[in-house]
Amino acid sequence: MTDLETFRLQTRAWLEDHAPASLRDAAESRGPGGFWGGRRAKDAPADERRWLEVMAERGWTAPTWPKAYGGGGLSAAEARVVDEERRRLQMPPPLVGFGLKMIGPTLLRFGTEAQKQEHIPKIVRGEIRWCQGYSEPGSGSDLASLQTRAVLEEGEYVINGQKVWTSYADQSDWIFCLVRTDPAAKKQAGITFILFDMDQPGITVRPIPLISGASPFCEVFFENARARPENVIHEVNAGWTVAKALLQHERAWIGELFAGSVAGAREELVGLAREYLGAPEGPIPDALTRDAITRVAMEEDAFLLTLERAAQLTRAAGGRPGPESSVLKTAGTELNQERCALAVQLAGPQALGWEGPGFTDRELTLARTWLRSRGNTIEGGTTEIQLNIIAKHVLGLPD
Amino acid sequence: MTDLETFRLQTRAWLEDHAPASLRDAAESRGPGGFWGGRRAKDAPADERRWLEVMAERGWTAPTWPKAYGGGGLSAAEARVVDEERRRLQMPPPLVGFGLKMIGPTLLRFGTEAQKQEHIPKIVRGEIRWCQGYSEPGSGSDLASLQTRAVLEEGEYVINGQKVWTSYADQSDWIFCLVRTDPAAKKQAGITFILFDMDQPGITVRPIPLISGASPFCEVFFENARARPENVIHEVNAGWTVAKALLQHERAWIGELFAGSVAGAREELVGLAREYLGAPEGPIPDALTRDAITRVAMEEDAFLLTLERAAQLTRAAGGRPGPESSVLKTAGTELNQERCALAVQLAGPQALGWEGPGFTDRELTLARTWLRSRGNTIEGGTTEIQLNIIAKHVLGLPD
Amino acid sequence: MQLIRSETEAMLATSARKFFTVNSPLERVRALRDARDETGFSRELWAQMAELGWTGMLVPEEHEGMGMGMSELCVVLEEAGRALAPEPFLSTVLLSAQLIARAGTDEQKDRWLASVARGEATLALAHHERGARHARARVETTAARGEDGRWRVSGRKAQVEDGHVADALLVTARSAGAVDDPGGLCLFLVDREAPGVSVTRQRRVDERNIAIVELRDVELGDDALVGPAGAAASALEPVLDRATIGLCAEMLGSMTRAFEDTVAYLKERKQFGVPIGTFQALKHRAARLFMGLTLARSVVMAAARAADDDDASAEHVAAMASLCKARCSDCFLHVANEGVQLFGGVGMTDEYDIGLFLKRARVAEQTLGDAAWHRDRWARLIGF
Amino acid sequence: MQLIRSETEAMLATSARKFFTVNSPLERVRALRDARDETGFSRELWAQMAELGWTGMLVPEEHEGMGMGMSELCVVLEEAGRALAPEPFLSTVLLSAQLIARAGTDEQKDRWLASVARGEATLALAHHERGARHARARVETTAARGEDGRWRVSGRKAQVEDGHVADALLVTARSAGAVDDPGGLCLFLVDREAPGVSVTRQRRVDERNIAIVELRDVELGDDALVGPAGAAASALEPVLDRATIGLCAEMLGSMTRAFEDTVAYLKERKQFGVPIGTFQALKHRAARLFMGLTLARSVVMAAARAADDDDASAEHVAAMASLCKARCSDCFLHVANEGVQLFGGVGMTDEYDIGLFLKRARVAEQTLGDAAWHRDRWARLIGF
Repeated sequence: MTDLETFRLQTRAWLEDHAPASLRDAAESRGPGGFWGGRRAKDAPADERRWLEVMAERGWTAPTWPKAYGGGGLSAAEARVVDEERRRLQMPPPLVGFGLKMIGPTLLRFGTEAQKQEHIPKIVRGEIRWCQGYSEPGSGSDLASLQTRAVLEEGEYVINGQKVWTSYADQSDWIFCLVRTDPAAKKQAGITFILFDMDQPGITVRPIPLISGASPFCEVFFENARARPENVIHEVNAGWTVAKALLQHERAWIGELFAGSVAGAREELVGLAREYLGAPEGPIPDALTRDAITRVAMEEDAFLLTLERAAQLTRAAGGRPGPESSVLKTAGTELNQERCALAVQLAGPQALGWEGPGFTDRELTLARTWLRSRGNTIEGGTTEIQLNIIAKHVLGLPD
Repeated sequence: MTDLETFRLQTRAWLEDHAPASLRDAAESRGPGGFWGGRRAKDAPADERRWLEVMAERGWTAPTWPKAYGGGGLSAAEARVVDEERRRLQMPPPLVGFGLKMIGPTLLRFGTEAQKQEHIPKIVRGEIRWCQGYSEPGSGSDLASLQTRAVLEEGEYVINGQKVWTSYADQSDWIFCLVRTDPAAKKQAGITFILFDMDQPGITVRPIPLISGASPFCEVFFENARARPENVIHEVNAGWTVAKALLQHERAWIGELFAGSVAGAREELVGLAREYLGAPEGPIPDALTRDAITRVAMEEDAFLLTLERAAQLTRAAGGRPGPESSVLKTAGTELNQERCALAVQLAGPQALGWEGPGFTDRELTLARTWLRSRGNTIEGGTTEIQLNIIAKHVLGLPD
Repeated sequence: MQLIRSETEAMLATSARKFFTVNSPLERVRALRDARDETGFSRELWAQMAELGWTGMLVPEEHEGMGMGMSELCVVLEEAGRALAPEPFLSTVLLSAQLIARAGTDEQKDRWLASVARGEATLALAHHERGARHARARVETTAARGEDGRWRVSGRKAQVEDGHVADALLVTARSAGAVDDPGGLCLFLVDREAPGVSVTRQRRVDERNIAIVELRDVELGDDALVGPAGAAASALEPVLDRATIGLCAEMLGSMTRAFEDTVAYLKERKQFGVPIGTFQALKHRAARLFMGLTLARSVVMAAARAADDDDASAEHVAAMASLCKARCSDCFLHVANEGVQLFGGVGMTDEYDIGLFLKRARVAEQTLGDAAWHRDRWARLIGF
Repeated sequence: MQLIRSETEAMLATSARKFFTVNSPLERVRALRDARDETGFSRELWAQMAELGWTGMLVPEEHEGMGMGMSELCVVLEEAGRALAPEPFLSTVLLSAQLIARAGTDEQKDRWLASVARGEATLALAHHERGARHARARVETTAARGEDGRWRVSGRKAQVEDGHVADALLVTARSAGAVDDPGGLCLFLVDREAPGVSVTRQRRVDERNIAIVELRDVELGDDALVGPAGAAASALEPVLDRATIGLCAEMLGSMTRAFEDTVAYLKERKQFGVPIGTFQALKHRAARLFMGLTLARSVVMAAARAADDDDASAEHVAAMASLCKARCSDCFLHVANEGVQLFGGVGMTDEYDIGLFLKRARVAEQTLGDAAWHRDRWARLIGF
């Protein structure tokens, strides 16, 4: 038996002992993508908190991160085993969020030893929930034009300005934020990447109502908010380098997220067709509907294979996602849009409800999910920006 | 009975007397779009020449042009009647080509009295076949960058340079040509619109073999070719104004041409489906094929209605097509491409032949027509240029 | 066929544009939504539109109407569509009053048509049933004639536009035939307050007013029948086709407005120091949308003219309605999807208007047959 | 599943790229076409490829082959696709030799497999018939066993790849069953020079070599049967699926080359004083093509791996073949169409290469099932 096989058996046994039975089969059912942790999650269900605790104790919320910062210290192959065995038990991931997927990897790459020591263990344990302070009202696709100012006064940065599209800012503890520290410099050159606590008087957060009825994004207003200089990542005025690296992690993560929401599209769509077109089994009788489902389902398979291929390429290239992550982001989000639009189409007039009565709970999710999906190709860098990136950085087309 | 009804009865009687019976039902069968005339058409079939002659005698090759220049002097409504009655007899148009559709209308607008007297009667009578000297190897979409030089020497313009994509230059008698007369001026400002005879020693014409196997376009080389100054249209160095106006006639004409090739798409496609999918009558059994045909056929109807609406708008606006003609050009050419691609799809492997044996004559046209159709969105101003025009001149989007 | 507007139509368009601009900004639609307004539209505005003659455009002159055609009404509907006005044109003017005008008795006409033209009565067609999708004859509601000669109607209708306020409901019910059989359908005029009728308001993504109408042994006499028993399909078909054309005109207005707003945003929003409308990729997409709208306008205009042409066969009008609805459904969704994308983040917020058009696009697409249904039907009508 | 190349595969790709770049520029394909070359490919190059082991990659080692898998062969096919090389990989290596290897007798294997591996013999599968479109069992050619125990085969095959030069033909014929019945098909090894066989060269738009094969009472013994009479479908199905995957690898190479040439042209061609690749609308379209190619590469790689996986069911390999062919058919046509458009006028000329790819895209799309056929089949295999 290889070491890896032994590791698998041990992992399996350990997971079977420690995974709360109440969470099995629950995979995607609670919260978007899983448990997000943080200071405000104290009232989360006990089983979710327990699951986080046992996994975090071994560092298995971040299995490949160094043990020195609370990570699991596993090899990529071992981490895969942990993941596979967890899925075998149909357990949700113990922790998800911007800490693990964005600021954590960024700190490991750009942070000082002290910064790693301070922040990473709390990320691993899900103690701090992070949000991302990037976009501003005047700086969407043109991110580098951002205007939020940070001025060093008496040993602290004093921050004034406004961020927008800050996901879950209303539920987050800390923010990683792009601020302008040198207004005189060329726009990319005057930006600093800094971390600070959201729980302070100078910060106001307002959720933004979306067309889908939900409000996952917020406006964040800074009025003399404070940040410590030791929480500047990389160097002052060199934040753009950090910001770009982090964006590649973001895009790769969005790809993964859509793998989650996209996987099973086929079953969902076929199920809707069987229900609403009245074909309990066998080939779906309406050839056009069947073809529409087939196209989405084939796209799903191709996308999932591409995601896996990209992961293998990234591993082979030393772990950092490249500009090709823009392909994943674009393909994944557009696929999700097609899936959602087709689901609405399949349920026909019954997919048009906003509230009851006359629509089932399931039906009521269809239009809202479809409406929400339209934002997928905007958030996390618009499709237009992704295509620019591919054209410039992958194909080398001139500016 | 209204005057117009009287005119219709007279026209009908006259056409029945004068339209060669041998051409009836022949509508589209000879040459692309009809009879192109010109000095080299002396060997054309006698019935085609006769049909041209009798129609030209009344000016009905150009029914709305002034009688003073050989035109028919008819109102738009009367011209419509002539057209409808001709179609009722299933007669082809007596004459088609660049003279009637492009340089003629341009001369009527920009030409001097002498120029109109010299050229228009010959156009009406189909004596001179015209070609269009616009594009150059380095100046395609960026037409205004053209380099062909014309220098006034001893009372004549001496022309040196090269044109490309000159349709039917090898069969044409005269050319309307854009030449650079002031190399120092800003690029649009140094261009002159001039006419000259192709039958002279300084001109070499080489047909360009296309992927479809045909060679409708030519390269034209000028080595000290000669033109008379009295054949400058509008003013020296003001040719760009003329050129642009003519392009709108061209686009509108291309729209009409595609109306011709597109009309009947439905019957053709349904026929192919019945033959190759084996469904002699009733609904076409393959729902996907039927839907594909339906989409093209509905697009055809929408396009033809739009063409008619555009013609009515143009008439209401005083007769000059506007930048909206770019919509017609783009929609018509893309529709033709879809039609040709679907025809190939319907005939399946039997549409793949280049020559016999093993393919019927009809089958052998399918792939070549499809290949040729790919050029539709390039010639006459690429789709990209048309979209630029719509964005700028119709929607007013900034440069 | 004249495919451009007559002078009268152009004048009508101008005055309708002005009317809706002044009286029906999009804030009005939001306010009705956010207040969960019980009526869901403005009776005052409806009365003003009646004064302008719009509610009675299709009503014959002998019933106080204008006796005009679809072409004129479509001009008004297009402007209503620009404003996303929720007034009951579809339910009352296009569907119910037309059914009564075509198939009703003199008494029924006298009772309702002038009242509709005056903007007093609103009516609703209770026809759609859950699960029917777009099938026009998928009716399970039953109409049984008892030994007393009275009808008893039972069933459940869903997404009945303006059913919550209609003074009377036009209810389809089956007296014979299997579930998808066009034969055997009856059309009854039912008072909304009649015993056995219960109406429940529904909420749809576009906030247009719809309701569930339940009928439990609703007792009706022959005087409630609109047209002969069992023959309702022959009245329904042409009315549904004309209503489809009217809906398309409304959609055309909505998508044109959504497009114009998007183009305006492209000129105004700056990124990288320039208006985003300078970016060629966005320009080309805007130009494509314009092309789509241009073709859509042609078919809507042609369909309205066909509906007004006494020489046009019912099949021709039906084909034109399908040509138009298939295209408008696809085009409106395309315009709205692209609109949200080009607005970017703010396009996803409830605060901006483009999302209202996106929601309306989806509902309109599903109303009176979706694009796939109309393409299939068109091909059938054409004969392949 | 490993979705990236192994080191061996990467090395193989490098040497194959070099081989085709040196020996098979596109001028070679044009020269064969313009000279109306009788063979239509290069026997010398084929012999060199055999020396490199490529013709015998799938042939078992006991027959002088390499005994390697589809993954390795697909690496070579991709490079052949970049060069539009007309050598008989599909006819001989992917189809005929594989049928013999799977279903043939020891004598047949001894006679042909080593000869194929050595690059000496070429073979052709005479299966397609006019009008069959993509139906795999649409065979009207008959095989009747006479009282003398001998078979007599009659029929007409069309678009037989490399049929004009094949040393032997693998002919499908029906001994029983109705025209679309997979049961009742036989597979015969027929000498191209046998009495009753006549072969006529055909010309296709892509100039790949095809022929009509007519069989008139061709007399054959049982020793000509490849596999049991009536059971040919069970040998054909897996071989056609694997050949489809191989064809997709070739298509992937072709479309990647067409795309790269297009991107190079965008960088080089200037209009308005700048390279046209600076125009954002064109950039976005190029990026879209790259996305399509990225996804196509993933499925081709995965399908080749599935074909090499002994644990994979026949249905799984079939589904992967269809996943791959549907995508590659659409993607190649899209890349080629866009390529011609982005090249502009010169893209339409015979002088430029992009047109060669456009023609090949159309033929490849129609070979071994078009996209619609594969989508339908994939859904059937998946179960809906």
